[in-house]
Amino acid sequence: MLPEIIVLITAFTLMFVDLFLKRETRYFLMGIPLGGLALAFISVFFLSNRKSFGGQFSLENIDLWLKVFFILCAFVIAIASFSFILGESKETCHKKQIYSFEFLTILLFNLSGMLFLVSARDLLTLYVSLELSTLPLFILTAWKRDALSSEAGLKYVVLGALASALLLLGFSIFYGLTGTMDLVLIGRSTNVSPLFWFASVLVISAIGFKLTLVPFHMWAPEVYQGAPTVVTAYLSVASKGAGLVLMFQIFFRIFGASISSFYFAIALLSALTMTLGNVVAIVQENIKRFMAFSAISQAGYLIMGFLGGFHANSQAVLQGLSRTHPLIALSMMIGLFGLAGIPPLSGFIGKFFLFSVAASSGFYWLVAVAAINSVISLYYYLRIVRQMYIEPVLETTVFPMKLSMGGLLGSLVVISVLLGLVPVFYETILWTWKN
Amino acid sequence: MTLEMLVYAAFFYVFAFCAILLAICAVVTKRILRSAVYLMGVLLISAAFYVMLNAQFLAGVQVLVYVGGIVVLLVYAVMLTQTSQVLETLPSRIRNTLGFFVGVGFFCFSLWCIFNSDLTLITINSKNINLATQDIRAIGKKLLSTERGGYAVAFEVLSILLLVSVLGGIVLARKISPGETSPKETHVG
Amino acid sequence: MQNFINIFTHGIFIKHAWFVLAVPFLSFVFVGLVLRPLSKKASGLIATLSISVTTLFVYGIIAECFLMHRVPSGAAWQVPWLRYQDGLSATLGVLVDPLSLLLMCVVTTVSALVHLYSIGYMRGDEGVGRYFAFLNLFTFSMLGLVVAPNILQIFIFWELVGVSSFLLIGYYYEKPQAVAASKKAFIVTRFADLGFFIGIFILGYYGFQSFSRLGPTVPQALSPFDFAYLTSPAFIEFFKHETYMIFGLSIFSLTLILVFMGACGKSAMFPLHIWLPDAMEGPTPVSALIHAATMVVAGVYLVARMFPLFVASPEALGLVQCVGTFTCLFAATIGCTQDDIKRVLAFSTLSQIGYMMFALGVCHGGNTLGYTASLFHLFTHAFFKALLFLGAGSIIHALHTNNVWEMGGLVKAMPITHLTFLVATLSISGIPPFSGFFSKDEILLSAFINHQYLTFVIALLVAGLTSFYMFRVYFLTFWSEAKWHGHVHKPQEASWTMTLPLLLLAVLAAISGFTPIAKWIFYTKSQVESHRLFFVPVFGVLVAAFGFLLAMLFYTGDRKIVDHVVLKFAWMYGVIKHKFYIDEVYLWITKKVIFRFIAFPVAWFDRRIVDGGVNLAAWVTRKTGWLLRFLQTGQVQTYGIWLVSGGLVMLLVLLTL
Amino acid sequence: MQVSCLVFLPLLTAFLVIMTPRRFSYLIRWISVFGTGLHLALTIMISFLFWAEAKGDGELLRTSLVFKLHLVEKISWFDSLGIQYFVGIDGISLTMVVLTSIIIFAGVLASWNVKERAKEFFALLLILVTGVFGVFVSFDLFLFFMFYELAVLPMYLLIGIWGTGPKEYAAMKLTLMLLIGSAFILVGFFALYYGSGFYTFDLIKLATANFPVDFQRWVFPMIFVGFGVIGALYPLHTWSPDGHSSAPTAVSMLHAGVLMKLGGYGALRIAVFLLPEGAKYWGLFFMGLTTINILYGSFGAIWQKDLKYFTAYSSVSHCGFVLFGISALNFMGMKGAVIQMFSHGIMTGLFFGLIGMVYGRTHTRIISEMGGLARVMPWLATCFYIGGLASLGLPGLSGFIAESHVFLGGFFGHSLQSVGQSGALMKTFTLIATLSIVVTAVYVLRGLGRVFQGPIENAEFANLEDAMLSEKLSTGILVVVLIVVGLYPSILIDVIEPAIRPVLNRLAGGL
Amino acid sequence: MLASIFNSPYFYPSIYHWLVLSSALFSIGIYGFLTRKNAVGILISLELCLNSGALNFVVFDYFRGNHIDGKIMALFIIAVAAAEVVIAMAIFVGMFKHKKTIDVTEMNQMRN
Repeated sequence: MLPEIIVLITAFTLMFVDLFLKRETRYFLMGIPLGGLALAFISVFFLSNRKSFGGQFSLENIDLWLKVFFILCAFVIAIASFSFILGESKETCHKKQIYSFEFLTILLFNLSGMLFLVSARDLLTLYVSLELSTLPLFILTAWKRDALSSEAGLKYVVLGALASALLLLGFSIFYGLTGTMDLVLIGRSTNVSPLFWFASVLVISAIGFKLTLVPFHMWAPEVYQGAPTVVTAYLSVASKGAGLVLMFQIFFRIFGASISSFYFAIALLSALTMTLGNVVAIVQENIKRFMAFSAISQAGYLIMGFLGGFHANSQAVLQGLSRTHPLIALSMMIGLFGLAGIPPLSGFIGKFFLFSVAASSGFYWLVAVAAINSVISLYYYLRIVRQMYIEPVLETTVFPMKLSMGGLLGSLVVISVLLGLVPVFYETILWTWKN
Repeated sequence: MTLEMLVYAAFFYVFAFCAILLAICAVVTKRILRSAVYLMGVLLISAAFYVMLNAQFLAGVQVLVYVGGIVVLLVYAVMLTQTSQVLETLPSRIRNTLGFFVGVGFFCFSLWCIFNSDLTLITINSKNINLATQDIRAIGKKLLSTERGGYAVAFEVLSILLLVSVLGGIVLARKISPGETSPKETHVG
Repeated sequence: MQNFINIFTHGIFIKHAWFVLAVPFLSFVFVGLVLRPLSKKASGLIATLSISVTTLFVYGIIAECFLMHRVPSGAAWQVPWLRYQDGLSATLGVLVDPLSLLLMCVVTTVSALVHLYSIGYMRGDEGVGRYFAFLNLFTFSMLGLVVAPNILQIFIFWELVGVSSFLLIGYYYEKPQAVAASKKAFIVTRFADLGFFIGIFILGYYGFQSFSRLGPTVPQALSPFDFAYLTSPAFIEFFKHETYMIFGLSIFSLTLILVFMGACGKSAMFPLHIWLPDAMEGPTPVSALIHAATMVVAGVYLVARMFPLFVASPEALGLVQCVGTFTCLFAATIGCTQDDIKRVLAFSTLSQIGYMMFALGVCHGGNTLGYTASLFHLFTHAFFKALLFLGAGSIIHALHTNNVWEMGGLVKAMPITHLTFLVATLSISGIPPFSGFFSKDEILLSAFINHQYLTFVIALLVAGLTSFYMFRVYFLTFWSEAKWHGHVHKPQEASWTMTLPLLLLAVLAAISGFTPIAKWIFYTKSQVESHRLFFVPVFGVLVAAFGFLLAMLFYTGDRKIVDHVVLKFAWMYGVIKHKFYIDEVYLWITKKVIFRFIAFPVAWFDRRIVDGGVNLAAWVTRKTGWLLRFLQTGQVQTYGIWLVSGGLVMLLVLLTL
Repeated sequence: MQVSCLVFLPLLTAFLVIMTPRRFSYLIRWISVFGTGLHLALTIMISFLFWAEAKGDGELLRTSLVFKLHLVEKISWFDSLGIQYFVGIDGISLTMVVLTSIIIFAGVLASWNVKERAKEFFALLLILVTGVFGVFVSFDLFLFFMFYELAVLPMYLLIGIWGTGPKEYAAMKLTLMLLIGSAFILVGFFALYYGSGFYTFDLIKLATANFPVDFQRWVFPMIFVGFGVIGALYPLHTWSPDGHSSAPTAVSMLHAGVLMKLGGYGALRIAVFLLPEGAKYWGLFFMGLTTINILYGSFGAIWQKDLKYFTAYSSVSHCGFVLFGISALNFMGMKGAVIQMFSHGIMTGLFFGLIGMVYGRTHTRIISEMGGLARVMPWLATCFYIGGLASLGLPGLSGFIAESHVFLGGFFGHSLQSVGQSGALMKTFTLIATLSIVVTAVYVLRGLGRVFQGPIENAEFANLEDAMLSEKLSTGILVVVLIVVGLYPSILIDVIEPAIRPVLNRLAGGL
Repeated sequence: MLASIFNSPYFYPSIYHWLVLSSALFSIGIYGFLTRKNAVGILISLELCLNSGALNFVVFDYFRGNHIDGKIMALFIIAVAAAEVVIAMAIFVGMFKHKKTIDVTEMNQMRN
């Protein structure tokens, strides 16, 4: 529970301090969230996997790394959002918005929601922490309060509510079928009846919504376009991560035994998402809509990880998550295309693991589709590289990058390249996994 | 069939019919205010359902929070957005039929699934019944207990959720003092 | 003197036979890389020196064989060069047997004299170093071809000969016609080599298959490609009875026809002769060496080398005879109408090689005298044809024009050239004392003995035509009234370097008829001396004399008889003059048919269809992307519909699977 | 230790090049030349080492089913997935490594006058070469694929930035088509990884797994076509004419000379070696396809106006020989394929280098605009002619050795059923393919004749100067190699033969 | 005849009746969601869906569960619904400031 508590404390202190300090002197307030997150980051490592709160809140190794991932994302986004909050970026549209540190408090609450989501062990906690990790996003999306942002917010709220209603119905049926709220117990006792399929479909559509899988992805382009850039970055990184965690919990805890019957459905979803995401991304002009579709295709790759067994795939998912995701999305989102040139190398290794999982359960046709899609995705990476290197340099379309931002992303790039080559990161995950 | 069961069944059918009728009206009426009222009706009836399923405390909460709070909030929203007078036009032909088909499709699928899966009935045995009487105490105890089955964590998370929603509501909807520049349309390049 | 003779008895020369190949190659490399940029004179001298040394060495070998009264049959020296497979490898070596000795002697002698001649002829030119290097390369490759112990080595040097002739013909690369001629020569010979290459495949294939069984029985054979093995009776027996039939021909005769196709290309037989007349664009010594004495006879040598196989297949020999005879007649007719002196000589070469070919061809009639006759004619023809070319060269060198009608009255101006040219003309027309008479007589005899009377008659006719066009050239160049008076400097004899080769060749042309070739070169010894028919030579001489008189009548006096004849047969004369328009037909085929109907469609197909296919795939993805874009209608509720209906479809998928 | 530094030396040079500030462009060139020169020396040293070690290989490998590697280095990388850094040298890899180091040395020398952004140009070129070296020496499929991607990606930037003509289109098409090829290969590798049951990417270990026949029948075409894309197999070759003609000199030298050999190398080393049954099943089909490849390339070259397209089509035809030799599936065919890879690599390197130099002077590549250049630049003309004669298979130059091998291999058919129905079909394919020696002669002489011979058409070509020292050195090396291999082929053959043996034994059913 | 209806086993409201009722409500909610033009109307139909979900929970709790968890879950659902409505209202109001209408069909400034 330690990281969650620390995050909440930082959120509350930030809120109170923000009230009392005058507008100009709040500049140094940035220290609080960063310090809090750093503390949370460290605290995660002190926890060994013990259960607290009577099993409501347990922590296994894989969750350890997921929490690290979420905190890392929040940390990066926090840094990135300073220029947004302090009004230097062109995005903040009017005076009143400046120095509104509520942005960060809501962000931290959202983070706490995700951390709770990771360790939820029963339907109720799962549902509530899921809500806590999506509702703040509605607020953040509509943050700029201009026409575009509000429209995006509206669409996100409406569809988000529908998704949560469907999820709710699914959970109720699960509860009905098994009579218990505890995820693991549900997993053990489900008998495969049509109602079970109906409930799983409802849950999958909610997951699909969160992960922007194809039939449920319609909201993504508008919301990504409307929301402020920092929020779009957060959406495509953290919220997708949360979606993955939700899928993780549902697929491995509830479906547990009968997961193999879902393989074809997942493969279908993954193929559709990849192809549509990549194909439409080619023709997009608006940068943020383009990011949306590329993120959608990324989601397509990620769920390939679920085609393997519990052990084989979790590494793959984690690899895929940590490799393809933060780096590409982040560097793209914040508009520093300079770093885009490298994704093929680091992204390649992440994708390689995902492909290997899909191949392990015999979905060779899916690997072929995925490989072709990665070629198409390379097409628009190369287009971006071309914009940068080959065309005569236009006026910088990106708002001036502060040293902090450059330094941060540079280091992220180095990490990503190292991740690819040096096996230490990967081995430790395996080590922690084994025992 | 004891008399008491008969009355129970009668109540069920009457309330069920009313609930569905009100729901349909809430969804179809042109005036938004009227649909809010119909919604209130449906919620009240479902509170009655809760009572029939001996969740008395829940019925109370339902009436208090749901009907009292949320519906009133809906009415405020209608007032704020001055759409109460405006007659809502009918949706386009395609959207209507599509919506209808999806709704009916959903209903048929759920029915098919319900009737094909064997929900072995756990008959109402005595043990359950006496439990029902002091349900409030049990709910309270379970809500805050930190052992195996408790929901203390969920309770805390819920509190944060409500805090965030309030905070968000304020931030999004607070009035911008006339002094500041009006929000100009900006696009990120 | 005695110790000088016993030098030849120890067999040193044969043991070091590789010397024959090494010297030209080393001098080619040395001249080409080192001397060429340094000095023209030095490269000329070194090149000539090296070839003459080789010539002397070859004479040494001949003397050695002559003194020891026997000629070693196997390869004198072998080195493994290229290992294809365990049982199949190509070796480089020197085979010393009567046939290769004859050719070696011819090639080295003529080449040495041409080198000497070129020093004078090419004096003013600025690319002389390059010229001599290529000449040395040519001599090296020709020698390599002649001494090849296996068929693969023949093919290798066959190509090298083709390339060096290409380089030499295209020596004056400034002139577009020279470039076109060299390109044409190479491509036509290359096309013929294709046939030869396929022939080698089939031979190699069947040889390899049977080598494990038959190999040990043949003493000299090292690998399936060796001639010793290919011409061994065991292999011929095996190959003859191969039942595989294609286009109605047995594989055996088909292979031989393919090999003959290669020979045709190099010796410019009828269908593939178009490159020889154009090859005259090169410097005259080159024509003398390559297009008279050595390269063009390579085809005859090949057929001679594979003769045991050819004898075993009557169809192949029949084809050889037909092609030979037809080319002989065809070339002779055209030769009479040409104006350019070198073109006349070129067609005369064609016709003489036709003689040699059909001499080999008639042997299918039973008597193999033709084999000896053809090689004897090859031997003599090399000398007098080289002499004719060099003579023509010195005339052109003096008058700077090729056209026969612009020459005249050189009898007094260039006495040595005139004398040597006369000797050569007499010899080629077959007038008794000179060598031409003896070899042509042998050929006529062999045609008659083998009962090929049609060929015999045509041969006689061609003999007449030969003497007619040769004396036509002789009279026009030397005896008609001089038309060069207007020129600033009057023509006079060139320096000694040019006249000495002429004299030597004249001597050789005269006496070479008496060398006892038959004693050494024969296919079946018994049939050579069998019978002497006296009337054959008489007819030959009569026909030659008739040709001489006709030419004298036409061309010594004024020209009205000639004009009258030309007028009467104007149409036929025109056609013959244009070489029966065969060049134009070839040109049409390559330009119109091959380039327009094969190359262009292939290139177009590649750009449009195959490229288009790829671009189409890109366009399709882009278009689907464009269409899918409009799925996002912006209406929230449509998204809701997608969301729920997507769920329902998913349910269907799950339930059905 | 030697093989790893062989692979990573160019990367080190690239790093050094990146470090030098942009102003000293002269220094950049010297560093890269020195780097590649050192590399060439290292390669020669390694080949001597190899000869010393591989003395006894000839007999040893006569019956063995697995490659005998030398100078092996094996370090575990992701051992849980069965991936390790497994590098070694055998006959075939040594030939290819020598070829690449010669070509890159000549390439760097030939691109002496690259002015704008020279730093990135040389750095990317050296990275590309590292990828290529990596591919030739790696015996772990994952490592192989990693280096393969590393070799393909810089190509986009190199053509995109320094190219001429429709460079973006060509660069994009080239990269995408090569990557689609690599997509096929990736699927093939996964099939091998999981099909073998060993869960390892180690080539030697995979060789011991006997894959079921129908598994082989669908994986073999997948990998062969994947490699075929970069090896210019018939329908998938469309990227090479555009790619080569809009690439700068050094890049097209490297690309046509070496990168297209990756296809042949991969097909032989992985596809045929691991899946012999599949190879036998598909052998005839690919042989037919490559026959079209050979004739199609040569006929196409006749009609080309631009010199680079002319050479690109000729290299399509010659790469057809490589794949033709491989699909002949017998000793001579495969050995011929490897020799052809080497000899064609040198030839095309020479050609593109020379075209670059000619273009540097006349600023035009259209054949009809140029004429009579032999008078002005004799050195370039002679080298061009030697290259041309080598490409049309003149004995005494390396072209003939390769072509004769391939044709004899094709004609002699499978060592197993050389007579049967497939034998006859193979013979007809070979005979059709031999037609190419005539067509090659036609387009080579026609092209060269029109460019170099004849009178000088436009006046300003009259005073062009001949090759500089660096250009003379670069073309000189390539010409010498062509002649040496042509005259004394057993240098190459003794190295290649033992390496082909194992592949042949597996084909002969020695599973 | 009436008696026969009353005594037939299917008359007394078993779990199936309740489930049919709640899914009927849910379907009506979905229909409303997909067809109402007014944003608040959409919210209303959403409330219907959530309420039917809560009812579902209570029904399952009564028939098959341990009679407490379902109720607690329903409680939480009500709270979450409240939170959602708050945020939705805030955004609708913000939207109204710009577009002077909250008709959902007009909000398609960002499309294809």
